[in-house]
This record gives sequence, structure tokens and C-alpha cells, in this order.
Amino acid sequence: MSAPKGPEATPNELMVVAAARALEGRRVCFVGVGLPNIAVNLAKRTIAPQMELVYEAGVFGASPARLPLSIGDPTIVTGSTATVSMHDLFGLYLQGGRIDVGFLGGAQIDRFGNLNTTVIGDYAAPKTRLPGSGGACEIAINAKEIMVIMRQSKRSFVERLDFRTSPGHLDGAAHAERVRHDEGWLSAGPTVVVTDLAVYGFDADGEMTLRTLHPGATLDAVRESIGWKIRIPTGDVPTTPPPSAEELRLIREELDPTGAYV
Amino acid sequence: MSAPKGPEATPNELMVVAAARALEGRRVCFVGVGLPNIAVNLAKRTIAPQMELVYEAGVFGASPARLPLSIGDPTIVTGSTATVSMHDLFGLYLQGGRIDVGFLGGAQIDRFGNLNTTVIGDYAAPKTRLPGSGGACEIAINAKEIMVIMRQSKRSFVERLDFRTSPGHLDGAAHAERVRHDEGWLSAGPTVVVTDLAVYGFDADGEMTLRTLHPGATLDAVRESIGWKIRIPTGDVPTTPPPSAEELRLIREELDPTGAYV
Amino acid sequence: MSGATGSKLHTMRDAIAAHVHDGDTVAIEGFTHCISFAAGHEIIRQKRRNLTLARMTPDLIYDQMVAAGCAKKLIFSWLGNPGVGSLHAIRRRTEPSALAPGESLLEVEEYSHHGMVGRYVAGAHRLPFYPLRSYSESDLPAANPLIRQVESPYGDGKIWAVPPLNPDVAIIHAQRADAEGNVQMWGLLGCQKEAAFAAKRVIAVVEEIVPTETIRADPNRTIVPGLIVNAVVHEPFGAHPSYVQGAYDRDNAFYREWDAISREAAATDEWLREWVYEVPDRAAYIAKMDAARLRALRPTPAPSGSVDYGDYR
Amino acid sequence: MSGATGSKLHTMRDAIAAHVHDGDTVAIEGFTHCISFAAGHEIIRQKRRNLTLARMTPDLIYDQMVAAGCAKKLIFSWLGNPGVGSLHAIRRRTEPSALAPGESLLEVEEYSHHGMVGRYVAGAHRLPFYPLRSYSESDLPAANPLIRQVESPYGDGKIWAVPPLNPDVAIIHAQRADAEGNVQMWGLLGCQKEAAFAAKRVIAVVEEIVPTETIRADPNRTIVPGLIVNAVVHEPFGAHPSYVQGAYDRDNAFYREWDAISREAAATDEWLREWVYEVPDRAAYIAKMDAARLRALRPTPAPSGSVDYGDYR
Repeated sequence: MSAPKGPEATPNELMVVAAARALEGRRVCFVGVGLPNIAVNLAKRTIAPQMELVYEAGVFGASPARLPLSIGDPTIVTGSTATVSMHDLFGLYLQGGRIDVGFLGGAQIDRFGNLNTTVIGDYAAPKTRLPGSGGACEIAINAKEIMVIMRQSKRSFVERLDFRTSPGHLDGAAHAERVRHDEGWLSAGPTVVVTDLAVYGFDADGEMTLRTLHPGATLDAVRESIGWKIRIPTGDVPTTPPPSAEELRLIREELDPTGAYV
Repeated sequence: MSAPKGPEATPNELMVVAAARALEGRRVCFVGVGLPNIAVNLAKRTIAPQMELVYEAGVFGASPARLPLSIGDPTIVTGSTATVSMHDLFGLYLQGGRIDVGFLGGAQIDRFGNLNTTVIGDYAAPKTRLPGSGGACEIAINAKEIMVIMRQSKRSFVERLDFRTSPGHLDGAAHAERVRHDEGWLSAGPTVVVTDLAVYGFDADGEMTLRTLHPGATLDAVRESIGWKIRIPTGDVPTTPPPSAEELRLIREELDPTGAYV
Repeated sequence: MSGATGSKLHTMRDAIAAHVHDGDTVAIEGFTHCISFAAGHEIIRQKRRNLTLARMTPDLIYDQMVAAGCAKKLIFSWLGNPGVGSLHAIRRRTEPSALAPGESLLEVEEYSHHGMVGRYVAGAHRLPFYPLRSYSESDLPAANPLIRQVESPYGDGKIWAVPPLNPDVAIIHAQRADAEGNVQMWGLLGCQKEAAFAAKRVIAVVEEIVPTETIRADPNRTIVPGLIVNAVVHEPFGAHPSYVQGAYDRDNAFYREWDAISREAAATDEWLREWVYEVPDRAAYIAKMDAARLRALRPTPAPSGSVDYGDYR
Repeated sequence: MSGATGSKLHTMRDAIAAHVHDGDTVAIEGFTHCISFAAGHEIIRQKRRNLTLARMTPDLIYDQMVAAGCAKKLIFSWLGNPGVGSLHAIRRRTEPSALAPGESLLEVEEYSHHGMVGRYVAGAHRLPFYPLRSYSESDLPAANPLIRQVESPYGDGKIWAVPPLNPDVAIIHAQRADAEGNVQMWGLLGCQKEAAFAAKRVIAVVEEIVPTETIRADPNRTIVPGLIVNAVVHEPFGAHPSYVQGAYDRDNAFYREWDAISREAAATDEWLREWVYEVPDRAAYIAKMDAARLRALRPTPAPSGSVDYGDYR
């Protein structure tokens, strides 16, 4: 492959590429709106060509001919293997246990991967009214694995959520394990968080832990943009492998030619 | 109309014609297998052309080009207005309250119109194993009105059912009213029973009462083929109006040309 | 042998006048696809007030109706401009700091997507509740006390439940219907069928009126029977800026433009004046639109192909 | 951009050998329409034993499988020969007075139609129960203690419930699929979709294998995705004497003939010998049938017509 033709990869491009690569080996992916949409479509064009894209709007096995702006775009229907009612999509496919991985984002995440997409401030009199759950709450519970993609900052990576819309590892792995068992969750919870600075995993306690730093990002930048003392493994932190020329070309020329998202 | 070309109407023909006429003014009819199927198709060709035929197999607005043997015949699908899953048919159409009248039959009926289609004898060790409920139990509860068509005999019109598959007026109108209200039934219960000898209605107590005697039938024949003391109004019992030439022609030439059913 | 019961064709003006009343619970459904903006605009023009507006995704149409003062309450599961960002007019009625003098906060009643679907399903199936696996360890049940738990009768614990939703009127858009209101739809089905069956009254808005024979040639394509439809409105392009699969594309540019327009109450009012109040109907709206913009939304054909039902006689 | 994962095409012999085991709960579904007699006959030939056979309407196929000794239990909602009368082989195993020496009664677990549909729906949606309005004041709950009541969490009383049914294997017949197992069907849909999603393994039997492009040209026609299908069997005429909408008619004459054949155990055994055991596969069954009888079952065409999905790029 030739070198990227454009400028160096931007933080958003690093985020999208790292998220796409996290999907390696996954078969059935529930696609969210925005950055997850680009990441999943990039993965299908690179390391996960066999992956089936599921859109909550009611499409299984989508082959979008263009990048859809919304998750209800007509291009996800034409040429798909199955277009179904939302009752079937949420009941048979998601709750029925057919989804390997769901991608979520949010306005706030805590150290255990719990997510807030509902309000900033008090629920009854919010400072900021956010979109709410959509399918996120049930994706968090019924997809076998959750990946999170969001930009990090002290406003978004917080010690305490203003509202827990979608459960992650709750107050830690022990609590989460008990609830998952008692309430029949399919989800093993969040496994990966990809940001504009780094990739995180979750340790045995269910707490977020730094895995790799994106090229150009520093530990100081990571620490300064997280509202709790983030766990960092001892020793050298590996660098996230940089995007290939082909990945950047796909993002810049095919998936987001107008630069609207990335 | 000219006089019927064939022989005099048979008891079965009288039964089918009387049942068809009982449908006058009804809009949406749930069609059962066998004699109800013929009665409903006759009604649609005569006094109820606007009637929508609903088949539990999943068809709304059927226009069968031939008389279907089973209620799942391909002729009920082709040219229908909607063909749907059985989940939709039983959930949205029947339980959702869209059915005006359901036709039922049975091996046994009691004075309150309760029906048995499950077993003769003990349930665990039956003398005769009958087909069971099919959709009858929920039709009896969710169709707004029930009509019954069955041949009468002391074996079928019984003092006490061996098994109550589908509820009618229970132990009488007072009991039935209370249960209908408490459990949210849509059904007003059975209103008409058509046999090979007569047409019955139900009085204010919810008990079956003779309405009209078919031409040629006698009160003695009626009494001798019912296992309880049937209520007969004082005074002259009217005669069921005889079939028209056109009704007989439709049965004999169009609906049942081989005489398989009637 | 047709079950024809006569035409239910009406103008949008007459359909809204007859079936949408002040104080009603209204569900204009359609998930991204087939949203009847034409009906929403007519409700604004007819100045309906105190409506409870139910939709999974309120989308621009409820942002416009809220801005126009039609609503007192929202029932929803995702409150945003899909692919773009916020619904600013609704935010101005849900965030106390943004509230204009004299305005009150909208009531909100929120669920997840599966919960909203389940509410319509329960309403349509006449069930007292719909059970689902969601909400566990979420703050949503605390925020909405109508999200409750139900005990399984099989000894395997509790599951979450939502109550039935039975709108006074459901308004659905689709590709085609016959004059009796037998509606056929393809592409994203959303919960058009469930909302229609759950509602007390149904207005079906379609791109095309077809002969009953067209419907009856493919009965598995029917999502809603004429039996439950009160009015059929023939309104080509009636879903714009939403879309109709095979007929026109989503006008994504407008969804982005609305983000700018709706950030200020004055610009929002001005848009409503120009594109809703001073436009008598959808035909005039289309005539007012840039013809090249409209043309650019037409896709090239992608035929489904035909299947054989067989003629059995 | 296809999600192709390779062919799942197998012979019926291999599909049954791999996916149907002694003691399994098996659902060969299809309401009158699209009943896989080919699969049932292969199960008989492979001498599976102690099966729990689930079907809304056991129909002739389970009468034949019971006569052949495959079954220990039936789960059903209507036990008859539709339009004709009784299933005599099953009656001989459910009425003590008719039981042959050495034979035992079949276990029976019975519901109503809506109850059976609900059992598959609960299984497919991973729900602990399915609520429905039926059974009230019927003796069915006394006969089947798995029919229970559940309390609504909204203070409006109790409603009836059935438990989920998750067969070990569901076998569905349909008009067409691609080699990956994306199945399309039209006409009576029965509960093919729900049974397939509820099952641990799925065998899809179809009249025609089509290119993936044919499936993708009409995605709303897909009832079951390849994702949940373990084996695809190409078996033209595999539903006879049941039927396939648009392909062939129900062989009503055979349904009547079976009434006479099945009244005597010896005649039943003789029929099984001639038409199942001594026939290696469905192709041989068809070759053995009267060609004129087959031809008479073909309907004249009744095309659905094509709709436009639009090409959006």
C-alpha cells in the first residue's frame, strides 16, 4: 500500500480506525448512528468483510452503497438480506440473542463503562436535555459485547454520571456479574472504549484501564481529560498501531468524502 | 326467482342457509372449517356481500375462488387484501377486537352455549380424543359475538359437558356478565345456534331457547334430540324461512358441487 | 366478490379536521422513513392545542409542532435530529434555563426504543402490559414510574414491562393504498402497523392510490387493512424532508439546515410562517420548493421482482 | 460487500442426520401451507425415537411419524385432519381403548392456537412467558398446568400466560432461499419465523435455490435470515401433500385417502412401507407418483407485480 496522500491522521481518524479494528472476528454488529456507523462500515471494508451489519431501524445484512447519515437511510434497505419491523428487530434479533457486538456512545461515561445519554443536570429540570436511550439501554443488556466510541474530556469521562441510561459494569465486576446472572443479561458488558486519545479495556474488577495510546497522545493528556484517576498499567504503554494508507483512503474518499463526520 | 331445480332442501342445506342468513349486517366474520365455511361463503354471495372473511390461518378479506376444503387453502390467499402471520392474526385482529362474529361448532354443547371440542370421557384417558381448541377458546372470548352451527342429538346437546373447551354463557347470564367484565372479554357470548332441525337463541338468563323450527321439523324431534328440557316459547313456534332457489343453486352448483360437505 | 365498502379518500385538510382534536394523543409514526410531515404541517395550520405527541423519534416534525405551540407533552424514546444533533425547539421547552418568558416546560414521558415498540404492541394486541428485557440497572424506571416489573408465573424471576399506548389517532405514511385504505409498504416498517392497530382512529397518507386489484395481487405486502383506516389521503411527496423508499431520498441537507434554523426561536417562527402557515397545502409546498432539489432526490430504480401466488380455482 | 459466509446446502439425508437426534423436541411447522413432509419422511427412515413433536396442527405428517414409532409426546393446539376428520394413528395412541398391546399412551401437552403461537414468540423473543387473553373459564388450564396466570403491574388484574417453547430443531419449508439460508416466503406465513427464531437449530427446506441477489432485491420478503439457519435443503415438491403457494396445490384427495388408510394400523404400516421406507428420498417419491396427479396440482400464474426499492448511492 502507498503512503496516505492527505495530511497525517487526525484524532478522529485514529479513533475510527481503532474502533474498526476492534471488530476483528465479530460476526453480527449492531450499528449506531454517527462515528460507530463509520467505524463499522470501515471494518466491513477492511478486516471484517463477513460481518453482518444490523441497524436498529430494522435491517439485517445491510450493504449500504453510501455512508448513511442517519441509521434509517434508504441505502441500508436496498440490497439488504432482510428488512423487518422494529418489533422483530428488537425482539427476535437483539433480545433473542443474535447480536455479537453493539456500539454505543454517550455524553458521559464512568470508570465502569456505565453511560449517560439522557440529561446533564437534574432529570426533572435538566441543564442539557440529551436524546435519551433510543435502543442503547437494551443493547447494553442484550448484545453479547459492548464497544464504546466517544471523545474524551473531563466533562464526558466523569467520576459520577448525572443519569445512568445504559448499564455497563455497574459498581464493578462483582456487582455486574451477580446482576447479569440474576436478570438473564446476555451482555458481558463493555470490553473496549475507543477515544480520540487512546484505547481502553476493562480489568478483572470491571474498571476501565488504558491499553494503547494513539500516536502523538501522551499520558498527561489522557490523565487531564478523565475525571477520575485512570488505571494505567505499569511499564511502557503500547502505541495504537497507526492507520494504514488504505484505511485513511477509505475514510477520506469513500466513507466521509465531505468530512462531515470525522 | 324460480323454484329450486333439485330435490327439496336437505336438513344440512337448511342448516347452512339459516346460518348464512344469521350473518346479515355483520361486517367482519371469523370463518371456521367445515359447515361454517360454507355458510359464510354463502352469506357473502347473498345477504352479506360487504362482509370481510377472516381465516385464522392468517387471511383478512379473503375472496376464495373455490370453496376451500381446509381453512388453510391457497385459494383464500390469492386475491385477499391482507395475508399475515398467525401472531398478527390472533393478536392484532382477534384479540385486538376487530372481529364482529366468530363461528364455532363442537362435539358437545350445553344449555348455556358452552362448547366441548377436546375429549369425550375423561381427559387423561379419553373415550374419544377430539381435535381440541384450535382457535376456538380465544374466539369465544375475543370475537364480539359467537354463532354456533352443529347437528343436534342427545350425544351432542348435553346436560353436562365432558370438557369445557370454549366458554359460552358459563352457568348463566349473571355469572357470564361478571366474568366478561372482570376479565375484559370482548365477546357477548353465543347469540345463535343453528342445527339441522331448528334455530335457537339465548334468553335473558343466558339459556338456549328455540326460535324457529326448520320446515319439516317437529317439536318432538327437537325435544328428543336434546339432553335437557329445552326452553320453548309459548304459542306457535315460527318456521325457519325456507331456502330460496338461488341459495340452493349456490350450494349445489358453486359451493359444494360434489356434495362433500352438505 | 370484493369486500369493497366505498372510498375513504379525503383531503389532508378534511382528514385532520375530522380526526385530530385539541387534547388528543397523536402518533405520527415512521422510523426516519415515511414520516407524514404533510399531516404535521396541517395540524399546525389548524392550530391544534394541548396535544400529547407520541413518536419513537420526535424528529423535525415534532420540533416544528412544539415550536408552533401544538403540544403539551411528548412520549418518545430518542429525542434528536438523526445524524445531525439536537432538536432545538424542543430543548427550549425542556431545559428550564432556555425557557422563554411565559412558556412552561413540556411534560416528557420517555422509554427506550424497545419499550416504545412494546407500548404500541400492547396497545394493538389489547394486552395490559408488554414484557421486555431492558431497563435493568438503568435510571429510566426511576424517571418514569410507568416502567415496572412483572413476576413470571414460571418461577424464573421478574422482567420489565411497559403499559399499552392507545393513541387517539395514528397517522402513517406509506407507498400506496387503495381507496378503501388497504395500505402497502416496503423498506423500513418502523412500527406503522403496531401504531395503527393500537390507535382509536387511523389516517393513512400515501404516495399513490392504486386499484384494489394491485393490493390483492400481493396480499403479504399489506401492513394495515382498510378495516381500521378512517381516512386515506393521497399526498405525493408528503413525507419530505423524510423519505419514501423507492420514491424519493431523505433530504439530509434540510435536516442539517433545520439545525441552524431551529437554534433561534425567531428564525424558527419565520420558517413556520414561510413554509407552513403561508402555504395552504402540500401541493403548494412542493410548488414552492426548488425543482432541481426535488429531482435530485429521485433514486434510480431497483425493482423487487415479481413472485407467483398462483390462481387456484 | 456481501455478507456471504459460504453455502449451507445439504441433502435432506445429511441435514436430518446432523440436526435431528433421538429424544429431541422437533417442530416441523407450517400452517396447512409449506409442511415439510420430505423432512418428516426422512426422520422416519432414519428411525429417530422418543421425539417430542411440536406443531400447532399435527396434520398427516405427525400422524405418520407417530405411526412409525418416532414420538413419545405431542405438543399441539389442533389435532385433526383439516377439512376431513380425525388423525387415526394418533387416536390409537391417545385413546386407551384403541391402544395396541405393548403400546403406551402418547404424552400430550395442548394449548389453543394463540397459545401455541405465543409459546414460539416467547421462545424467539427470549421472554419467560407470553401473555394472552384466552383460557378464561376453559378447562384447558386444569388439563395443562403450564397454562398460568400473571398479574399485570398496572393494577388491572390477571391475564393468562404460556411458557416459551424452544425446540431443539425447527424445520420449515418455503418457496425459496439462497445458499446461505436467507429464506423468503409468501402466502400463509403460519409461525415459521417464530418457530425458527425459537429453535436451537434450523433446517430450511425450499422449492428453489436462488442467487443472493434475488433475495436482496426484495428484503422485506425475507422471513428468516441465514444467520440462524444450519442447513438449507433444496427439495422441490417437498411439501406434498401439503402445498406451496404459487408452486402447487394442496392434494386434498390425498388428505381424504389418508382417512381411509390410517383407520387400520396394518394399512398404515403398508403405506409407510411403500411410500416412505422403500423410497430412498423425495426425488424417488415424486418419480413414483402419478405424473398426471402432479400436473393437476400446478396452478396457473398469479403474479404479485414488482415494487421499486430505489438505488441510493
